[in-house]
Amino acid sequence: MDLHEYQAKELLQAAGVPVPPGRVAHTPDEAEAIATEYGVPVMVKAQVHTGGRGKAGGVKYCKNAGEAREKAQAILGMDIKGLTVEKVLVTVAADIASEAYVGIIVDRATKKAVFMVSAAGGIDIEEVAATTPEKILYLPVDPRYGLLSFEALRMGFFLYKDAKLARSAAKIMQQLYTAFIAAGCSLAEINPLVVTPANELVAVDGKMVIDDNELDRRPDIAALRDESSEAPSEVDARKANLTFIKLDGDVGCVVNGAGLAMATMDLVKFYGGEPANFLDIGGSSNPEKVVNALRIITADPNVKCILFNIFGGITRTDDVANGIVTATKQNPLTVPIVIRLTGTNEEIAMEILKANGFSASSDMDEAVQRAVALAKGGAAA
Amino acid sequence: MDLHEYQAKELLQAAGVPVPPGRVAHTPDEAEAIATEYGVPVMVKAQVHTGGRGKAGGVKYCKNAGEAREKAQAILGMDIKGLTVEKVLVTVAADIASEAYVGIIVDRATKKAVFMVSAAGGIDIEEVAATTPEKILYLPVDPRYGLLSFEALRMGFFLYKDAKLARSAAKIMQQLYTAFIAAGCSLAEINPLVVTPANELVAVDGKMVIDDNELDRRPDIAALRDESSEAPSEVDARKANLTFIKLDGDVGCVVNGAGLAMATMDLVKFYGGEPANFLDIGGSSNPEKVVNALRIITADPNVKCILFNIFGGITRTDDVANGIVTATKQNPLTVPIVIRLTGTNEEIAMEILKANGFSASSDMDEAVQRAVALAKGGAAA
Amino acid sequence: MSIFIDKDTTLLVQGITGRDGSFHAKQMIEYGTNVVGGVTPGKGGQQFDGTVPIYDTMFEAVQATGANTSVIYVPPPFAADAIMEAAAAGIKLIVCITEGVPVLDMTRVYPYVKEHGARLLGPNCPGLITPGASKVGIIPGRICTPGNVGIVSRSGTLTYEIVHQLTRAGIGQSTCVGIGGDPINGTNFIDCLAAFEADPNTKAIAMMGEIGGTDEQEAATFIKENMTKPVVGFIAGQTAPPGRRMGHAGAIISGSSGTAAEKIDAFKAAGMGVAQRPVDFVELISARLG
Amino acid sequence: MSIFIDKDTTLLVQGITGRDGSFHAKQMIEYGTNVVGGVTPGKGGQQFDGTVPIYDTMFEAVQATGANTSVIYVPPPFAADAIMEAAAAGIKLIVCITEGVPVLDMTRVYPYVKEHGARLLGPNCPGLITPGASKVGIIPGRICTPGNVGIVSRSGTLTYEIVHQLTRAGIGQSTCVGIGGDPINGTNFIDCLAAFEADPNTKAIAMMGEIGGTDEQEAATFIKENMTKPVVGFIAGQTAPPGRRMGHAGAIISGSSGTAAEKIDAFKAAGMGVAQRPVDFVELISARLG
Repeated sequence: MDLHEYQAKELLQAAGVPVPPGRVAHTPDEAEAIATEYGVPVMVKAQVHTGGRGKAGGVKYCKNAGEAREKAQAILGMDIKGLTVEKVLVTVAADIASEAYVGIIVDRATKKAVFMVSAAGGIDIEEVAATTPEKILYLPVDPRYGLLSFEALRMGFFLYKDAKLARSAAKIMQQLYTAFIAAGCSLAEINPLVVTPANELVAVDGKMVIDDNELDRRPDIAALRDESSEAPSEVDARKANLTFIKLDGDVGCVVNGAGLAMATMDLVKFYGGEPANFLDIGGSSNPEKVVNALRIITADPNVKCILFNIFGGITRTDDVANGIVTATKQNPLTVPIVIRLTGTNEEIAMEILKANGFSASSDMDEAVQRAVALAKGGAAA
Repeated sequence: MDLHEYQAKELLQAAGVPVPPGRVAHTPDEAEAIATEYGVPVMVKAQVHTGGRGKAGGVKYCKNAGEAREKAQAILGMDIKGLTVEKVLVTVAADIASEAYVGIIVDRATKKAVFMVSAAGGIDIEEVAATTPEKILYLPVDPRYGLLSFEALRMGFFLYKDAKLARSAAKIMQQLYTAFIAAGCSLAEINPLVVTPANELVAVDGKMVIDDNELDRRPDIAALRDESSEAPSEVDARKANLTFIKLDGDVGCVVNGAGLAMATMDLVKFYGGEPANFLDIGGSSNPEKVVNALRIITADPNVKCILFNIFGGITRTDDVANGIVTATKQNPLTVPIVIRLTGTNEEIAMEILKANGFSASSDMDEAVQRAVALAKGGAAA
Repeated sequence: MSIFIDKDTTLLVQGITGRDGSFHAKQMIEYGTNVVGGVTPGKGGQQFDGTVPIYDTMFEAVQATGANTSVIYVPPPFAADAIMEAAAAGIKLIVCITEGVPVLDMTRVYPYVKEHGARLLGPNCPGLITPGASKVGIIPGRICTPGNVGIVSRSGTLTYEIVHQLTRAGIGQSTCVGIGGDPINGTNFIDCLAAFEADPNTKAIAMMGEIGGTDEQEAATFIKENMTKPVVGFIAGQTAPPGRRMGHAGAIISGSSGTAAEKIDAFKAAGMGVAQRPVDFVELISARLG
Repeated sequence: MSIFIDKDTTLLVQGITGRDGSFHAKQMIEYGTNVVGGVTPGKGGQQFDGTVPIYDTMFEAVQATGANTSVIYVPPPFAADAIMEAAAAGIKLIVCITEGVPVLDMTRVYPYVKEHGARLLGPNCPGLITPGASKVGIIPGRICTPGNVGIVSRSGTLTYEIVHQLTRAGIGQSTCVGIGGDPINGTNFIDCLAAFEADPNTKAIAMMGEIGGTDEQEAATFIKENMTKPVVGFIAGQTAPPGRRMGHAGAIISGSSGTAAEKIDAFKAAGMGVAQRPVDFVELISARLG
């Protein structure tokens, strides 16, 4: 789960990291009021779950409150990479002497949380990594010992020759690591970490991504979810305990298991079609899940054909068949459906489907080809 | 540093361990008032830094407030193993269905904090270890991982077959470990951990020993020191940064280095004498330390002779000689002094001493023999 | 012959009285796995299914049964502790089926398991099966048949699909291993490939990867440098968009890294057979079995 | 020949600009120790004593100098971190002089150092000296002379006393090692005894223990079972009362365990020579050198 900048900064601040004062505004009036209160130049920053806000015009410097109102007006409602800006962060503009990058990710290769720090801050760290890797220090944290003082100080000195700044940075590393662990992050970043002309450090932008698996045991973090910034169909799916990702194609896919779901999408593409979504109904055989899956997929006007691909292991295919029958009775389909079932209780499932006017196949390739043809307006093979 | 029972229980309670309500009283009036407030039978317990309070009559059950007053009267001022009882803990008496022992020590062999738990509680755990070792579960805690849930639960089930009690005990293990680490303990004990007739757990007695090396970084714990319960000479020595332990003999020893100090005491004994103290002036050459050392030793009326044994490595023996001269000018000695010096600046030291009327030897055995003889009233050899 | 489990596997089921644990314990017993006990704290002394003794702790269970393997069906918040408990109790192969274990938990579990000299499979994996000998986990027994092809996969149902097709084509399996779809897991492709290489009964290997991370690329290098047996690979997620977690926590393209294209390129560079579709495995494996 | 340090020892001084660090750095340089650098965060780029480069971190210092050994003179609250920094930077022998390191810190430091393949001597120790070759720590160089007796001790000045007496009697030393007086330390008697047994230049060993713990008893068992060279032992603290910490954090009789009597009994049972007084070492060692 992504956090907004203002949420990440609140968590960083709670851990002791210095951040510029700031508050969220939902309207130009609010933005003006906040800027008036601060009485100094502010930044107005779009709060959306995507990078590249600056390039899209979603981050603006404002000399005064009137300008803050004006820029907030322009940014609120703006579309950035398909997401509508619903709120802006109005925050005191920092004077910047230099910018650094500090981040932590969970690294698959070392199986540890790894710090990445670079004096080349303020820009995309992936770019720095690709072009000037020597400008990045990677420091894996042994989870058994936590971030050790000398490790934090080594990073501090990597960023700053000045001992006072190095020690301040080391302290911020510890605070960032504490926040990272406390929130159950898979990524936490301060970018840029700014040295002000007064030689002090301040976190001008912050980013956190939470491991979804942490949310159950961290209700305070789970409560930070901003559903207004997600696709409604994905919110709907999550509440129905389905894993769903909307795509741009026209073949709606309902599959059990993530690997098989990806392989099914790939096969749609292989046979010349375009998948409309990733959807995994998981391992259980609950017919209710099938009903929800169909509701979510049929809500997408792009979907021209629905493809079921179920391999019955734990999942009982007769449960899935019953789910299909129930769902289509409640809401008759307006697009063709192709069903592939095999495995546990396959014979019973086929009987149920046949009795309710559905045909079904036990071969994956055959089913996918038929669905692609139907989506293209061709006849079922 | 030893904590009193009431201090240990406050720290345990802060970590979540259930303890019976209790407060400290310095007078019988206070004890009566506290017992009146609770309105139930109480225990009145002497707060002194020694075991065996119960056998010495320092722990009493009181049916009512009047009895609490009476028992407090008897216990306050009592002498237990040479320590005067200055205060008592008045605490609600728990109903006891069964008693267990739970303790953590820092173990030298495994180099870890090790839990010891036993269903045979309420008695001396060293006795249990000696006679029925199978009744104790030892569980070393890997400091890199902390106390793991399954380890705590394993100890819970070792104490109690009942799953609810086992889980409650596991929680208390975690809380005890947290308190142990937070206070910088070398030992922490709950003995007994009591199951009440209502099938609930309560820590009826608690003990903590703090690693002296932790006190500098834990001012809140250091503030718990009760100087009224220590020998005044040891308090004095500690404030002068000397390591001093009072003993029963008559040869007062001033030595640099703990190993040499022990060896000097042993040699006093070897030659038929009895050391009056352990005193290590440490590695620095500060003459002030010598002055303080002499002041503390001469305050002991048992001391019949003073023995200096200084091996000058980092310690400059001329500094020690100057300290002796200064101290004895300020407070002329009433007992003979034997000085052995060797090592760094030995010649200068000998000159200083000779010029001020002291003789000195460079041989340890010779000096110790002379000191023993002088303490026995014999002539200097 | 086989890898990791065989007729000598003696199994404890952690969470044996739970919904998933009890269902799959029965399935494993039916398949012939030697289930010697189960663990559910507070139910020690009871029996599962009338025959399998239940213990309060893994320590007791291992003491009483001498089991060498455990399988974990406990809920995600307790899974990391269950894995460490198994390792501390002396279990040598720990199979964690649980999905949704926080990855920061795994950063601690991984070194713990290593230090205790145990092998962890998973978490978030279907387990493994040596057809005809032993099954540990949830892979449906009836889709497998004994034979000479080793299967290793990051996925569950996709693996079943491919195993099913191989079985129907008369191609049996030595052992099928699901290593799981999480970003940090206990056993990776290379561990399994090395074991298959050493297993005299395995003649060829089918390997199913997916997007995310670089495990498949490292496996390809390992294959090129160390393996004599033929390996056929497949990558799921060619149509997955970057930055989205495709069900499995580990199936995510980060920035420009972890794409299907780079993995398939690595397979080709290692001289492996590459299945474009699941069904292609049948022909590619057949050709390599000769 | 010697143990742990010799002419090839290249040393970094952690805390080189502090009061103790600067004093002893000079002493070591005077003795001939190859001091290649020092570390004090914030003083990187400066020079100590006009010649020794100072670095901000151990990582930089090891990178720049290739040092294999470090000695630590930082205050107690920072000592544990300094030890771990040295180990992480690749130092192979770490000598911690600092007294007063909290024992719970040491429970974390100990496994860390082991995992990094380093040896820690101390904390709360005087260091070690190979007379005529190299000195690391605070043992006064002029009391030592090259020879064939290995010295290992938990104490500082007591060791000087005995070494001084041996030197005056014409008995030289191969290496003198102070393992320190704390309850948890990095190198114990057995580590040193095994090294002396393997050192061709060491003909006999003098070993000074004290009350507290069971290190001397275990050493006695080791001597009996594994050593061919004669060992003479001594225990300080025969007159120490139980339950009191005799200066050294580790010198404490706990309950009935760790007494001088049980240690001396163990020495006798191992067939060792036992010195009743420090001066006895001269005769006992002379007799064993033949």
